Amino acid sequence: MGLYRSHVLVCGGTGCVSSGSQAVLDALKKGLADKGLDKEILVVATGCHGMCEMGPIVVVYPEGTFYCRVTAADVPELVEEHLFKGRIVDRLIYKGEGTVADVPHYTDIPFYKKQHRIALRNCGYINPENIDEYIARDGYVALVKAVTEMTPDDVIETVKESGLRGRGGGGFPTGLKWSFCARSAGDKKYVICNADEGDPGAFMDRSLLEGDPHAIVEGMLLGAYAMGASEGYVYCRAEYPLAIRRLKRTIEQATEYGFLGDNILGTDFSFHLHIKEGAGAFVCGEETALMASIEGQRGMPRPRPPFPANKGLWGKPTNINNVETWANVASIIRNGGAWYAALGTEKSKGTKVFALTGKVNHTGLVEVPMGTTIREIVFEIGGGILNGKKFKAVQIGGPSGGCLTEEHLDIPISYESLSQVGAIMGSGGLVVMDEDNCMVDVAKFFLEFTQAESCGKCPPCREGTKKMLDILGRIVAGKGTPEDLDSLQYLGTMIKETSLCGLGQTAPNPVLTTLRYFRDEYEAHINEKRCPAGACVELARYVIDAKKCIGCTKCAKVCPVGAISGTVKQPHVIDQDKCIKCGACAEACPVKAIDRR
Amino acid sequence: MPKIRTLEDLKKIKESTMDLTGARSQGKTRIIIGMGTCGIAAGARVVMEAVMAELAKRGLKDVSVETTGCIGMCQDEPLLDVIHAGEPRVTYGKVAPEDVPRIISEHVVNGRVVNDKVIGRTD
Amino acid sequence: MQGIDLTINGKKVVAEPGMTILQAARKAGIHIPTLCEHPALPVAGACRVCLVEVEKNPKLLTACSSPVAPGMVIHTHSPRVLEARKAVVELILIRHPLDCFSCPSNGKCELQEVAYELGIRDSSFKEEGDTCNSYALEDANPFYVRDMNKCILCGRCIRACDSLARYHAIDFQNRGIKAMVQPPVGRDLEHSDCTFCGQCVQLCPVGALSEKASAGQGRPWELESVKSTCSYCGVGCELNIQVNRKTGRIANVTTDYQSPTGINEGRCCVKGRFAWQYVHSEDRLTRPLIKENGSFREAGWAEALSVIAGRMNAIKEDFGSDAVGFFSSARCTNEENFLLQRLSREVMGTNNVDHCAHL
Amino acid sequence: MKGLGETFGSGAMTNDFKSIKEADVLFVVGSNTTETHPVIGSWIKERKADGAKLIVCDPRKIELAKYADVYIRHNSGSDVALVNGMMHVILRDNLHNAAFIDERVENFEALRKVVEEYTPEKTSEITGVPAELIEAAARTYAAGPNSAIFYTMGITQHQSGTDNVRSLANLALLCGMLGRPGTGVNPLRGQNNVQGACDMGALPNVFTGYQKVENADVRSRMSGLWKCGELPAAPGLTLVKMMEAAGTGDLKCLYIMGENPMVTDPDTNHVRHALENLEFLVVQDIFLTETAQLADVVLPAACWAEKEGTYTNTTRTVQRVRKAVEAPGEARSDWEILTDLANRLGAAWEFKSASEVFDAIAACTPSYAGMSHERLDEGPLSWPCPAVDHPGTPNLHVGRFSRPNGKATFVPCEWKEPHEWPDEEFPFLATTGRILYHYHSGSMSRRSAPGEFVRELFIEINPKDAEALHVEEDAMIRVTSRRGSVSGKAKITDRVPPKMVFLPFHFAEAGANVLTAAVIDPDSETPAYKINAVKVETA
Repeated sequence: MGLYRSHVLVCGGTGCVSSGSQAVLDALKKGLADKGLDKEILVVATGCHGMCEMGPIVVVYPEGTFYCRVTAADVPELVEEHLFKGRIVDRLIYKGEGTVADVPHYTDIPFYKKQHRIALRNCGYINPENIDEYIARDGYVALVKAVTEMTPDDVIETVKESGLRGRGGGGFPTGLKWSFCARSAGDKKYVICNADEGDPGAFMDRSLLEGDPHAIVEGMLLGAYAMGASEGYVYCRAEYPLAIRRLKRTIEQATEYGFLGDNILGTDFSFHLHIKEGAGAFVCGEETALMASIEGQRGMPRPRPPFPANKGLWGKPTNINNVETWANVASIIRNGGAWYAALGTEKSKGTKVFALTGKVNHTGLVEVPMGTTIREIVFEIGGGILNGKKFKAVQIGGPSGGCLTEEHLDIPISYESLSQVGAIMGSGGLVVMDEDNCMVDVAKFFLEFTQAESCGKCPPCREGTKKMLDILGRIVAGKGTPEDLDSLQYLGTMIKETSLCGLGQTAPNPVLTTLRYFRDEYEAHINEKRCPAGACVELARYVIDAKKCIGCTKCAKVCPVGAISGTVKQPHVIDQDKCIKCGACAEACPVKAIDRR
Repeated sequence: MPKIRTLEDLKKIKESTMDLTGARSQGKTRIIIGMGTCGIAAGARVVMEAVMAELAKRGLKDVSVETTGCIGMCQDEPLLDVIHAGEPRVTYGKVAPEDVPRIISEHVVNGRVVNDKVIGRTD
Repeated sequence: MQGIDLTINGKKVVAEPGMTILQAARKAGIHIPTLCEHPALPVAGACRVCLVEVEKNPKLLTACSSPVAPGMVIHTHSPRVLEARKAVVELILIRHPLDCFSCPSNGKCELQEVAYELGIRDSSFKEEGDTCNSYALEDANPFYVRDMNKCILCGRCIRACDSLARYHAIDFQNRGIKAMVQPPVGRDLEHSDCTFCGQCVQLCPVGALSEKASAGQGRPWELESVKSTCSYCGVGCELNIQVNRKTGRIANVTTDYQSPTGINEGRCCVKGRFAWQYVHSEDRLTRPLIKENGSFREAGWAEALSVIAGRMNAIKEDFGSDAVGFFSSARCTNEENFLLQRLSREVMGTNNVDHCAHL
Repeated sequence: MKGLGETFGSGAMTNDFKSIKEADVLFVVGSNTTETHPVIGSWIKERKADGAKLIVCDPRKIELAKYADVYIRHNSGSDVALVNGMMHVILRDNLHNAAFIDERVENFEALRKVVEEYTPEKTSEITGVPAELIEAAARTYAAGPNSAIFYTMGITQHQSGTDNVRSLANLALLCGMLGRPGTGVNPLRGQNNVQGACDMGALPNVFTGYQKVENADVRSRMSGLWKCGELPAAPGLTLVKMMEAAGTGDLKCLYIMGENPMVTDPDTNHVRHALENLEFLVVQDIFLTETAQLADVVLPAACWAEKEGTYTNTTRTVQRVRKAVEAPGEARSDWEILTDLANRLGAAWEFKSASEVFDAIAACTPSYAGMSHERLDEGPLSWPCPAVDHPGTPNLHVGRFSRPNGKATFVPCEWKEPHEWPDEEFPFLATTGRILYHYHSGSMSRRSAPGEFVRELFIEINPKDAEALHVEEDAMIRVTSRRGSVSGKAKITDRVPPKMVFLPFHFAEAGANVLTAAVIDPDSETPAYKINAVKVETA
C-alpha cells in the first residue's frame, strides 16, 4: 500500500456516532476522492476521544489539529482548505475557555494535556477494527513476550510489582488476586472480563471496548496464561451493541492471527474467549451475581467465601477483572511493573479513568495518574463549573460512592484517601454539582437508583434502603423530624455492616457522606422547612420583591389558586398557604420581581 | 493469514503498518510544503507527489509531510521546508520535482543541507 | 482426615474439613439462629441472621456459608453480632404482618422463633402503612395457599423446587422492594411447571405457604407424628403422618429430610403429601354389606363372614376348589397378601390366586 | 417380570436408588418417570444436571425428553427392534464387554446371529427413528462406564412385553452393565406393593419368595410350617384367565381384596359380564367401588393410615406401614378379616398382630428370613435378607447371577408385529397410562385434593390431528375401539405424535379400559394396554 501523508481520524464512538460522525466520515471519503486526494490522505474511524460533548470530533494528522462539532456540511471546506491547501479551518477548531491564540495540537488542549493515557492510549488514535493498527502500536508484543519468554509466575510477579489494583471499584491488588486463582487447583479455570457497566453516567468501559478492544483481549490472554485458564468470558451489557460488534470482530481477527484458540503461538497454551450479553441489571456488576448470570441463573450475588478464585463459574476457579483493569495489563507486561508503579501514589499506582459529568464545562473521559487532585480534574481538565456557578460537591465512585466537598478538592485521589473521607473509587464516576444542587435531593436520587436495582436477596439492602428512602422522601417534602437523621445514620451503618454484597454495603454512602458534610442542608429541610438550594419543589417559596413590583397584576391573573393579592400599581403579595408553587406568576412577571427561594 | 509465532512476525506486521500510524505522530523530520493558491499554481502539488513517491521508495517511515498555507514569499514558490527535530527550519525555494530526491537523500536522510536551494533559515 | 481447631465463644472446637462455621457450631452444640438455611438445601447466605464475628476479619460473616479455617476465633453472640442480627430481623419485620394469632404457621414459624430469641416484639423501623398487603391471597389450587405478604424472600422454596423437586417452577421476579417469589412472568402457579409436590410448603420458614387441607386441623404442638410408608407408587417414600389426637384426624403429611431411614431423602410428590383426605372420606365403608334382591343392606361381621364361609364351602363342595378364585392386591400389605394366598391354597385348596401385578 | 427372571434368575429391580447417583448414563425407556415415579424422576434430572448422559425412548414426548441427550420417538410396539438395532451397532463397532460375557453370560452366539439382521437402516424402517439416533443411543449406552436402564409399563404392557424386557436384559448383559452400582435393568413397579404381592406368592404358580407350587419339597415344607394338609400342585389361573373362566362359568366364586378390575382391567364390558356371571362375589375394600357394587357381600377394610404392616417397594426394600388413626365404624384390617374368615372356613390361625403374620412370612420365605417388624422399625431392609444378622441386599447380581449355574443367559428375540395395528376403520393408535395427579382406579386420589385439580378424563391428541378433526382445546371427543367407546376433553399437545391419542385410565365413569383388549402377553399374561387401534371423532 502507498504512503499516506496525512490521516484524518473521525471518532466512531457511540457518543459521536449518535451526533452524526458517520455522515462526516462518508462526506470526507467522497470529498477526498473528488479532489483526488484519497491516495495521499487516509480517513480512519477511531474509538472515542473522550471529549464527547464536543463530538463529532475530527483530528487531522500529522498536524494533530483537533476539530470538534463537525458536520457533513463542514466537510467540503475542511477538504478544500486544510487537506488540500493546508490552511486550518479556524471556526471548527476546538477553543477551550475563551479564545486560543494559535491552533493547539490535540495534546496541547487542556482537556488532554493534564491526562496520562495508558488504558486509553489507543482510544481515538487507532482504528479498533483493524488488528494491524493495534499491532503497529506494539499490540500483542506483551503476549508474545509473556508466552515465549516468561513463566506464568513471572507475569503475576510483574503485575504485582506494578501495583495495579482492581479498577472496578474494590481496588483489590490484581497480582495478588491472580496468584490466588493460579494457586487454586482445578482441571479447568476461567477468566472473566466484567463489562457490565451499570453506573449512571459512566461509560469508560464502553469507550475502552469500542476504542481498543484488542487491548482487553490481550490483557485477558495474559491473565489466562498467568493463571492457567483455558476459557474466558466478556460479560457485556446488551445495551452496548457497538462494543459487542467490535469485540466479535476482535475475537475473529485475534483467532485468525492465532492469538486465540488452541496452541497459541505454537505453544500448548490454549484460550477460548466468549461474549456473554448481560441484561444490564446493575447487580450483575457484582462478580458472583455476574457468574450466576453467565450460568444462566438470575443475577444474584452469593456470599464469599468461598471466593471465585476457588469456587467460581460452574464451581471452577475463576478470576474476574473489569475492563479498565484488563486494559492496563498489556502495557504493564510490555513496559515492566516498575514503569507502571512509577506513576501514582504510594499505595495506589498507575492511572485511573474517570467519567467526568455534571456541572462542568468539559464532560468526558479522563485518565489521570493516581494522586491527581479533584481540583485538577474539575477545574483544569474539566474547565471549571458551568456558567461560572459556584462549585459545591462532587459525587465520586458512582451511585454508591460518596459526596465530597470544597474541602476535599485538594486531596490526591487514591483508594485510601477516598475511603478515608467516606467515598469510594468505584468504577470512576465523577459527577460535579454546583450551588443549585440540593444535597439531600442528590442523596435521594442515588439511593432511589440503588434501591430500584437491589436484587432483593438480602433484607438490609432490600428493606433498609427502602426505609432510608422513605425518610429522605419525608425530609425533602418538609415533613422530616430531627430523629430522622439518627435513623438514617443508624440504618446506613447497619446496612453497610450486614449486607450481602458490595452493592448493599456501599448503597448508604451517598446519604452518610452528605449527612457528614452537608448536615446543615438536612437540618434546613427539617427545622426551617427550607431547601437552601431551592431545588426541592415542595419547599420552594415564591416571593414578590416589593421594590421591583410595578403592580401590573399579571401575576394575580395567572395564579390558578388566587394566592396573589394587591391593588393596581401597588406591590402584590403571595399568600404562602394558598400557593401551590406552580411558578406561573414568576413566568408572567414582566420585571422579574418574583423569585423562588 | 499465517498464524503469528514470534516477535519477528509481529515486527513484520508493524513495519508494514507503520505508515498507518506513523503519520499520526509528527515525525522526527517534518517536510512542510506551501500549499497556498500561489504555491499550487507554481506546481507545489507535483512537488509534494514527488516527495511522497521518494519517501515511499526509500521506505522512510518517520517523516511527516505537512502542508501549510501561503507564507508570503510567493515569488520563490514552490516552497519546501525541512525541519529536523531540534534544528533550525530550512526553507528551500523554487523547488522542482527533480530536486526532491536530492533534498531527501542529502538533507532528510544524511542531514546535509542542500545549500544551492536554500532561501532561508529560521529558528 | 485430621480435624480443624477453632475457638467458638471461647470454647475449643474441632471441626471436620469442609465444614461451615454453622455446621461446626452445631456439632459443638452451639446455637446460631438461621432463617434461609436448611440442611437439605444449597446455601444461600441471604437472610443475614446467622452473621458471626470472626477475629481478624473486618466484616461479619454468614456462618451458613463460611468454611472453617484453622485457628479461627469466632464469636456468635458478641455485642456487635447481636446488634447486627437484631437490626436484620427488625428490617425483615418492617413489612412482615404480625397476625401470628391467625397464621397457619404459628408455633412453627422460624421468624417468630428468631424474633423471640432476640427479644424483638416489633420492628423499631416499622412505620404506619409499612405492613405488606400488596399481594392478593393465591388459593386457586386445592393443594396449598400462597400469601406473599408474609414472604421474607429467604428463597428456600425456590431452592427446594430447584434442587429437590427439580422443576424450577418459581424464582425471584422484579428488583428492590418489589422483588418477590413468583412463577414465570405472566403465568400463575397452576399454569407453571409446578407439580405441587409441596416440598416448598414444608420448607417455608413462615406462613407464606400453607397446606389448604390442614387449615384448622391442629396447631403444630398438638400434632403427633407417625412415621409410615407412602401407599401410592412403587418408590415407597417415607412419610410422617401428622395426627391431631383431639380430633383423631390427619392434619397433614410431611417428610423428614434428615431421616436416617427414609429412602426418599425427604422428597415426595403431590400424591404422597396431598392425597390423604380419602382416609376421612364420607364414602368410606363402615359396616359389612350383604346384597339382597339387588340392593345392599348393612350387616354385622359375624353374619357377613358366616354367609361368605357358607357359600364358599358350598361352591367348593359342588364344583371343587378350582371353582373358587382370589384376587389379591398390590396395594395391600405383605401380611395381607400372604394371608390371602394362604386362604386360597391352604384353606380353599386352589392356586387360583393372582393380583394386578401387570396393570 | 418373567423376562428378567429367566435371563438373570431374578425378576426384580437390580439396583437401589443410591445407585442412580452413580450412573454415568441413564437409559429411560417406556417410563414417564417424572409422572409415575416423581421422586425417581427428580433423581434422574439431578443426575443429568450433575453431568450424566440421558437417553429417553418414548413415543410420547414426556417431560424427561426435554432433558435428554438422545431422545428417540419410536413407533409403539417397536421396542424389540429398537434395542436389537442398538445391539447391532454395539457389536458392529466392538463396543460390547467381551470379558464380562465370557465370564458371566451364556448363549452369546445366538444373540449375535439375531441382531445381525437389525442394521440401523432396517431398524430405522421398523421404528421410524433416524439411523443416526439409533447409533447415538447405542454408542452413548455402551460408553458408560456405568449405564442404568429404567423402564415401566411402556415396556411390559405389550403383547411382546416379555420380549421387550428380554431385549433390555440382553443389552445390559452385552455391555456388562450389571452387578455394579450405577448400572442395572430396573423395572419401576407401578404400585406401592406390587413387589410385595409377588414376593408373598399372590401369584398362581408360586408360594412366597417365588417357590414353585409344582415343587413337592416346597409344598411339603409349606404344609409343615402352616400345619395344614396337602397343598394344591397345579399352577392356578391368572387374573385374566380367571376373568375368562368367570365369563364361561367355569369359575363360580371370586374373592377380591382391594382390587377394582372394573376400572383397571382390560375390556371393561367383558369384565362386567364375567363378574355378573359369578355365583358368588366377595369384595373387601375401603370404598364401594365399581367392582364392589357387583358383589354379593362387601367387607369394609381399614386403609393405609389405619393399619400396621409392611410394603416392599420397587427396589425390593421392605418398609413399615404404621397405624396413625382409627378405622371408621366397624372397618377392620384386612389381615384380621382374613384370619377370622379362614378360621370360620376351618383353619386354626392364631395371629394376634400384623407383626406375628410377618414372622410367619419370614419363617417360610428364605429371602425374608432375616426380617421382622422389630428390625424394620430400625430401618428398611432389601431382600434377600436370609438371616437376622444379614444387612440386606441393595444391589443384585454382584459377582454372580441367581440362576443355578450363577451365569446369566442371552435370550435373543425377533421383533413381531403388534396384535393390532391402526387400519382404515381404526386409523388412530390409543395408548393408556397414569398421570401424576392420580393413582390407578382413582378411588383414593380422586377423593383427595388431586381430585379437585384433575377432575375428569382428558385425551391427549396431536395438533395436526386436532386440526384435521376441527377439534378445539377442551372440546369433547369420542375414542372408539373394536371393544368400546369413551369420551373425554381434548388436550391438544405434541406430547403425542400424530395419529396417537393418550388416555389416563383413572376415571371409572370414562374408563379408558373400555377400549383395551384382553389380549395378553403369552409369557407374562400382561394385558397389551399400550396399543389399541381406535377411531377418534368429535363427540
